[in-house]
Amino acid sequence: MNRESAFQTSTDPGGLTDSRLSEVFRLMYTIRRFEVTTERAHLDGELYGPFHSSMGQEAVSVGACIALRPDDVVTSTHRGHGHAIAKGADLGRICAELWGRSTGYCQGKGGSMHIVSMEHGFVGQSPIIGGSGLLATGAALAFDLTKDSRVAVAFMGDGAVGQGVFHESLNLAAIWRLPVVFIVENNGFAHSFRAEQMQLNPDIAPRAEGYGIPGVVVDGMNVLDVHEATRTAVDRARRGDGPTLIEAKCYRWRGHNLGDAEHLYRAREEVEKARRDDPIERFKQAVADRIPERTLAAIEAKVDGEIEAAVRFAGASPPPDPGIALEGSF
Amino acid sequence: MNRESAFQTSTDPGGLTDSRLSEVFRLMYTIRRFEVTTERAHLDGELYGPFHSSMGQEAVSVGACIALRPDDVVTSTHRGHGHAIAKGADLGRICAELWGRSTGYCQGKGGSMHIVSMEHGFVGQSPIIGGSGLLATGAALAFDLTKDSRVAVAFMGDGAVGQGVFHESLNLAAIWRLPVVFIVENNGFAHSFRAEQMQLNPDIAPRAEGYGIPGVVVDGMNVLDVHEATRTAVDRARRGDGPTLIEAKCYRWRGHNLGDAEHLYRAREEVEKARRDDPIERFKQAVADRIPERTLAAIEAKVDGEIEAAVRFAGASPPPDPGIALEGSF
Amino acid sequence: MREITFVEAVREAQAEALASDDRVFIMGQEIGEYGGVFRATEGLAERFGAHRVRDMPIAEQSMLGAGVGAAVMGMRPIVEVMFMDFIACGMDAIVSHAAKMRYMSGDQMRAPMVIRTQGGSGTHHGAQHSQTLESWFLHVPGLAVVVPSTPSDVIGLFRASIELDHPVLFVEHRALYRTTGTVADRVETIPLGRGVIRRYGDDVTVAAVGKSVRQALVAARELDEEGVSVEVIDLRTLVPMDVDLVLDSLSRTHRLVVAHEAVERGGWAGELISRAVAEGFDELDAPPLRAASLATPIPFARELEAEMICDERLIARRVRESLGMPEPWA
Amino acid sequence: MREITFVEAVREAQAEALASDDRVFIMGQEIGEYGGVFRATEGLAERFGAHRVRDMPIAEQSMLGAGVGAAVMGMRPIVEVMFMDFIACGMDAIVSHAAKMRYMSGDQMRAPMVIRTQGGSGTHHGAQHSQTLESWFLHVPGLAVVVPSTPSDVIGLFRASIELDHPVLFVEHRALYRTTGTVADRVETIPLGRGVIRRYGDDVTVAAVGKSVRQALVAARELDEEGVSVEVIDLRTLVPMDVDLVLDSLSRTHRLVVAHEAVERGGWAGELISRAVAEGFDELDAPPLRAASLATPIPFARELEAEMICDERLIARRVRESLGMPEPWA
Ligand SMILES: Cc1ncc(C[n+]2csc(CCOP(=O)(O)OP(=O)(O)O)c2C)c(N)n1
Ligand SMILES: Cc1ncc(C[n+]2csc(CCOP(=O)(O)OP(=O)(O)O)c2C)c(N)n1
Ligand SMILES: [Mg+2]
Ligand SMILES: [Mg+2]
Repeated sequence: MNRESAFQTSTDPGGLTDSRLSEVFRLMYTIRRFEVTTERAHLDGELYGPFHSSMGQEAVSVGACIALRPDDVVTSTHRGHGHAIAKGADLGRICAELWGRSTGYCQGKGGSMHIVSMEHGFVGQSPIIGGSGLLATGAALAFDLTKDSRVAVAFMGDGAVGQGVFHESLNLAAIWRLPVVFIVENNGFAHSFRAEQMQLNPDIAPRAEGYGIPGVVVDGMNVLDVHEATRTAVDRARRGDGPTLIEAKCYRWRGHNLGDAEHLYRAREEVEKARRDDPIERFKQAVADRIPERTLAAIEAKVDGEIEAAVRFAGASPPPDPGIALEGSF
Repeated sequence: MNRESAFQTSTDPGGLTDSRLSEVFRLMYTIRRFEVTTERAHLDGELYGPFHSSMGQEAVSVGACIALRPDDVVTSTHRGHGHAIAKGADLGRICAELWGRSTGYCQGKGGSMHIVSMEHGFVGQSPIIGGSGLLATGAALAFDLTKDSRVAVAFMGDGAVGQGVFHESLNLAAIWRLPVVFIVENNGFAHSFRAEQMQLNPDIAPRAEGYGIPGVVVDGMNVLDVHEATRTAVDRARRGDGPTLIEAKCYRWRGHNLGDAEHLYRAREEVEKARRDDPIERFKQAVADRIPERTLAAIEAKVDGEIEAAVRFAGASPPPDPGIALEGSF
Repeated sequence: MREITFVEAVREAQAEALASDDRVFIMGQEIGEYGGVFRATEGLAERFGAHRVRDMPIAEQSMLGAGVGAAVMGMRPIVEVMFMDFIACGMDAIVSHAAKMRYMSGDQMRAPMVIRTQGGSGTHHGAQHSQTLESWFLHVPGLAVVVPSTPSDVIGLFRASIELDHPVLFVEHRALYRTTGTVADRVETIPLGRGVIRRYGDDVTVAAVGKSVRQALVAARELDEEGVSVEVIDLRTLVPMDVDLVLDSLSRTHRLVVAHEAVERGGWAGELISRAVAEGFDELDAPPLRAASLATPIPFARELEAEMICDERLIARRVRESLGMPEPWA
Repeated sequence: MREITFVEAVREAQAEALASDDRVFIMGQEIGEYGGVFRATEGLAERFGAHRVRDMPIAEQSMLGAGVGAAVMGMRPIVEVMFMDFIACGMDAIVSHAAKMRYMSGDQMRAPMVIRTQGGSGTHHGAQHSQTLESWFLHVPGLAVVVPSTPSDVIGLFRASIELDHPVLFVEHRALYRTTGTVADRVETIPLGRGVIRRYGDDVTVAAVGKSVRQALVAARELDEEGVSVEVIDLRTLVPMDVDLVLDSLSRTHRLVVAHEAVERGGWAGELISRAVAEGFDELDAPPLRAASLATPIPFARELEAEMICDERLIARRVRESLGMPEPWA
């Protein structure tokens, strides 16, 4: 399926108010700047450890998260910066965690693949492929047991679909009608592996049928479409009608991680072509008649400053006290 | 779905010759007598350990196995006596294994849940739910790698469908087009759990679609239907066209195991009603104009003798020499 | 004071937890109306509702993983793994998720849950249904390991387990279920990490947990007739481990035998011996010895099982060895 | 003689196996055209074809389980588990299937396969991607455990592993991949279970495997300057374990330190110490000590990792402790 032709770009900003639309822009732009900035810092040797950029997938993170209540929860994967930011987590504390500093969300114990902000309902990443689905299913089970009206959203990669836990999560959520939404970011690759190699049917959403739950495909480069699909799924979940599987078709702009030998599995032209479809630019066009150019520019300037401040905060924070290395274990 | 109305009883013995039909009868009757006899022996305290009767499911074991070449392989579950017998394993050595004797297939190291006869392509049971599917997938991978024309058949229970390995096996077999046939014996229960509780869609065969492989439902009480469906699937696999998922609807006549508190989850009437549909009787009717009554009677008499002999063989065999307890480990 | 069976204690302990804390619920196979394959949850579904005593499809990964997700959102799940062997099917959820959540998140998340399971030899369930695997979990930071040996301890230790803000592996030996013991009307909570001396003695200290404690007591009585005075320590929990109690005993007996049904190689006795030697070397008059099972899968036939499994005779033999005594019938 | 890196040796060892035995094939993620995330299979797909060097979807259970199925049908799979942590996702296939097939079947089936994996600290992959878990597998009868420390040993041990008629866990430490060593033009096969003395010494024996051997050698050089003569034993395989070599060394040094990066609690040092004490008690002038990591998940920040992970400093400290020497900078 050709992505460009498969979707009708929704030019209707889905009933969102101007201020919400500005918020959408702010979040997408923040994620982009964050990824650009921290990637640079990593290349400059300021950061260490694995680094998975979510650049190009901003529309999925933001489209989904703005459909949530602040107290709804999100689980994520190894590629989780965007999800954390979209869910409202603090930039300074995320940076500090990436930098391995005491002020990081996890006191430096987590790192880039383990951001958690319980305060913001970002209940964290599992870089064990498929893990995010289970954690969200469990969170939804907690909501179900306590008659809590919250909803859990699991971000997963297309690579998770081959895992047994994917199947088990969906089945369990379905039979128990749990308030959970599974969002598969189908960015075309699980590292070097293309979706076509991982399953005969390259579409993931139809898998939902086997579990008796709705499955929808959405253009993951269109934040408003993602929002719409998520809103529908979240409403359904909150009503007690159970889970939905959303497949958001998108594209991974960067290598799998920093240092990935991308050239071994995809042509530069393919990436360049894909990058011409920029979710942020698309959004700008879609809201051109609603949000004036200078509003966007003001947001950009503000975000630039925030990210600079966040990086400064991280850099200036002390490393964790070695004395805490044993705390919290057993 | 009501089983009785859902299938058209195939009265056409599927092109099988008279002697093959007699063989079908012999195998089904053997399984029945085996289960009756060994169950009695267990109740009498001659056997020990868990015991899972396949009584009532003879048509699935036999229908599938007669569609195979002797060198094709079969993997099985905790409920595997019928599969072993249908694949041609020796009754005496199966009995001896159940009795824990040195002459058993596994020298007494396996027991009722671990019969193996490599000689007959019965590559064994895995009572770890879902395990049989993986082993057959792996066997099929070996065939694929060595350009061997053999086919692997996995018997699985309906309980296996919720397991992650079910999903992984099917997906792997599908993308690699492995020569494997997955036969799910949907006998209505995974212990006390009904299929309806385990999945929203109580039919299992449609799951195949998600993997891009054929899925067929077959009346598991009709040995000729099972044979026909398996033959088609095996041909397909042997041609190199990949796996098939067959769901054979049947009913478990006995409790989950000896000592099962059946009354806690099903009414005696339900069982009695189901037992009126006897796969052996059905077969007899279907072939009444082909195989004379006395031929069947002669087969019965012969089998009765064989089973008696097998039990005698087991009972007379010495227990394993304790010295072998450490052999074969590491 | 009253006398109850071990399995009744397991039931009572869970009932108490369900009654006193709304956050507690149970998940597992056959644990609902059926009451558990070993009757350990009998009556609980009726009393607390199918909502809180939740029957599961066969899907160990999601059972344990969803348990973690629910726990981090504030619940206190009890997850029953039917046979300890099946823990291998859900190992990732325990090791990489449950045990690490608290630490990785800088203490933002906790995953309090009790993973109940049973295992062990004696019922001839064969190699895949009889393993004793608790030793693995000593090696998993973040997880407590509890192995009770009496009904009263079941209740006292279970309460401490369900109240702990860490995940707990709670291991029951199948052969203990029908054993009886007296319990006080109001059982005291037993803090994890506190062993108990079950029998005082002067010559050799035997340390064990679970069923092996009973076997050690049998061996001690037998050795008493040979003039050997054995002290039997029930560690009750393996993590934390009451090494001080053992050292204190060694300062009197100067000899140590560690007994467990788990395979000797790589088993937890190695941990206790390493610590006893490191911290009590000068007290030791003889090398600490292990009484444990031999390195084979567990065979079906009783003659073979008797050859490799640790029993009271082996414990007695090791005690004599430790004293340099000849075997009475050697 | 030539000098190659550790990872080149891993590549060569596999190439040799593929070239010399048609039954050998490789399965894993990113191992095909991509050449492995650590380049351990670079060039193999080109040379031997995608059929024999098979890229897998992310599905550890089926990767390992299908490996077992293929092995019992006569193949000799090499299965790469990308990070040792992910072994927990496929634990059942290894423990309940691969390791038990031969024994359970009364030696009718064998499951020769090499499960290659890598792990360890130092790259700041965090708690779920840095574990050292080989100790679990000492406790799994039926499985060999190999942990090479030099390029030459990689080749010699791999050949023995792929030829063994049992499954083998072959563990590589990530930090060794770029280390170099000389290899003979024709490397000799190294029988499993034979350790080697890497450095002769009189005062204390340090036993280790893998990366810890290198650290022990560094510690030994440092201690040399303090006038302490350390003997360093590289066990090379943990199952079987060359306890005799250690005992022989102890008869000269009378002091033992066992070093491993795995968490101390429940780690394999306990096994060696238990055996050394049981079989060499009279030789010991001081308690055997463990130099191993503390009981926490592995934290991201380097300051925290340094606090809990076993390194050359800890090994040196334990050696001094064993000699009753004060710490030089204490
Ligand atoms: C259980 C497990 N197996 C393998 C890996 C190694 N791994 C990390 S990311 C990745 C690819 C994931 O692809 P996808 O799910 O599509 O996410 P994306 O990277 O595209 O965001 C793999 C194989 C892992 N982290 N966990
Ligand atoms: C991994 C695993 N989990 C749980 C069990 C316990 N168990 C044994 S048989 C069974 C029910 C199986 O039902 P099904 O697959 O339908 O087979 P049937 O008994 O109906 O033949 C269960 C839950 C098991 N053997 N393995
Ligand atoms: Mg992807
Ligand atoms: Mg069933």
